[in-house]
Amino acid sequence: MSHPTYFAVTTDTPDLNAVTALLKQPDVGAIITFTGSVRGATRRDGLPAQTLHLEYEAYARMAEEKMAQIAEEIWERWPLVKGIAIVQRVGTLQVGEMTTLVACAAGHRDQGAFEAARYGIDRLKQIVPVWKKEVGADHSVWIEGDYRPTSADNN
Amino acid sequence: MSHPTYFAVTTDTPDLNAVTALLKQPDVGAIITFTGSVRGATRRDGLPAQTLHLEYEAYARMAEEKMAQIAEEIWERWPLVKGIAIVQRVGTLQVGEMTTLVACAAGHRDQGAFEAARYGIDRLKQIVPVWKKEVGADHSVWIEGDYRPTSADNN
Amino acid sequence: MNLTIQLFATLKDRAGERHIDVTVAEPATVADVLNTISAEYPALAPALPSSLVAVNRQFAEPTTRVDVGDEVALFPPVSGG
Amino acid sequence: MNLTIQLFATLKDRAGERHIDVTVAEPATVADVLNTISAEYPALAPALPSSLVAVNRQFAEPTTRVDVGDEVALFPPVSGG
Repeated sequence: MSHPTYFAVTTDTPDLNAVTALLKQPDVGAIITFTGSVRGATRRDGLPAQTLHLEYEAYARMAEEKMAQIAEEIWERWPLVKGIAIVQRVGTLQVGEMTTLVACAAGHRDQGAFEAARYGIDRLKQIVPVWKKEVGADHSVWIEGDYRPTSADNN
Repeated sequence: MSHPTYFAVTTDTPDLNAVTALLKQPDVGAIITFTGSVRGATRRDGLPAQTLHLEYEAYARMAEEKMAQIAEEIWERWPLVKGIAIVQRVGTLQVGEMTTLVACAAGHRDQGAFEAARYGIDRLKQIVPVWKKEVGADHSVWIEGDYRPTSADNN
Repeated sequence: MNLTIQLFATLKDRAGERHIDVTVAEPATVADVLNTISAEYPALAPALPSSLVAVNRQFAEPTTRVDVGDEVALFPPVSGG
Repeated sequence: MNLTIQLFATLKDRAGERHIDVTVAEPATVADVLNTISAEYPALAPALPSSLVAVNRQFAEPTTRVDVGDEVALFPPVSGG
């Protein structure tokens, strides 16, 4: 594959204009970008009633390799998808801040880029080694993931 | 509805960071953004072999009203979608330049925002009065739309 | 009544103008307006069957009524995005 | 052989350290490594059944072989995004 890619674990806010520009090629006519951000109110039992902020931690080197693997999985499923960007922020993130980004480019909007972006964020939450802690006024709680990757989730 | 909205017909390049920021609210956790851009190579008969640039023209006031109508249609179909932005660029656009943007916000990624963004761009291409002309080296061709809106396409 | 018809895209190119003026008897429908345009603007006539009409920025049918002061526009099926 | 095990999230908090060192006999599997950790780091033992192991940044099974110089990490199911 020679499509443009960008995989990053970073403490910086992703610049959507710059990420989109990275995926531009003359034959790209559509880019779908998912961005996730920190929500202000949580509802789950055992967690602080009001999230003050989140702290994200990553196994950065493995995370970036798994992002590249997700891109390969996307190209296998949607061969018309071209450039792919996947970004995970780490560190202290306040309500409203962007936490993650998945962008997929294609020639046209009907060539799988919507489905690919959706697959990308779903898959990121399964196999990219990142963990978040909700930090409330008086205590913190690590969020529990519910997917157990096996060796079948390797490339 | 009191969700944030942004509907624009503009000659300026949309700033994805700014548009995304407009849709941010404390209960927004996911934003899906579709961006369309000018492709370099065209394949249709009768058109210049190589697009030099496109010229977009809009019936701006009706276009912005139809964008607002599309947002209403989205909220009817995906009631959990929150803020919506729809932007159409007009004027002379070169290969690679962004032509259109549809962004939908929601609490979570599984609340219809992917489907809503897809619906938004499909619907924009049906009912928002904008026309484009491909300008080649020696002649220009207006692109023909293939959807005939009726009064059923009004709000 | 006098109506100003806004033209876009191929219709504007055919007419060589951004808008044209027509006079139609009241009460008028979109079909009446189109018949008048067809007779008075031969350059536009061939394009009218495939064109769309908007009245007050809503898509209109041949039977849609047109009143004094209405905003009327004539254009081909849209091709933006 | 000596192995350095990287710890993340709850595992790091339990151990109070970013990595621990263990010594296991060769040839070793992930199960052997986990048994050694369980015996030598009581604070980590309760969390091991629900934890994941990566060897050279790939998800490992109990039967996965671990060799000298391998990069081994121990962490809970992921919760990023």
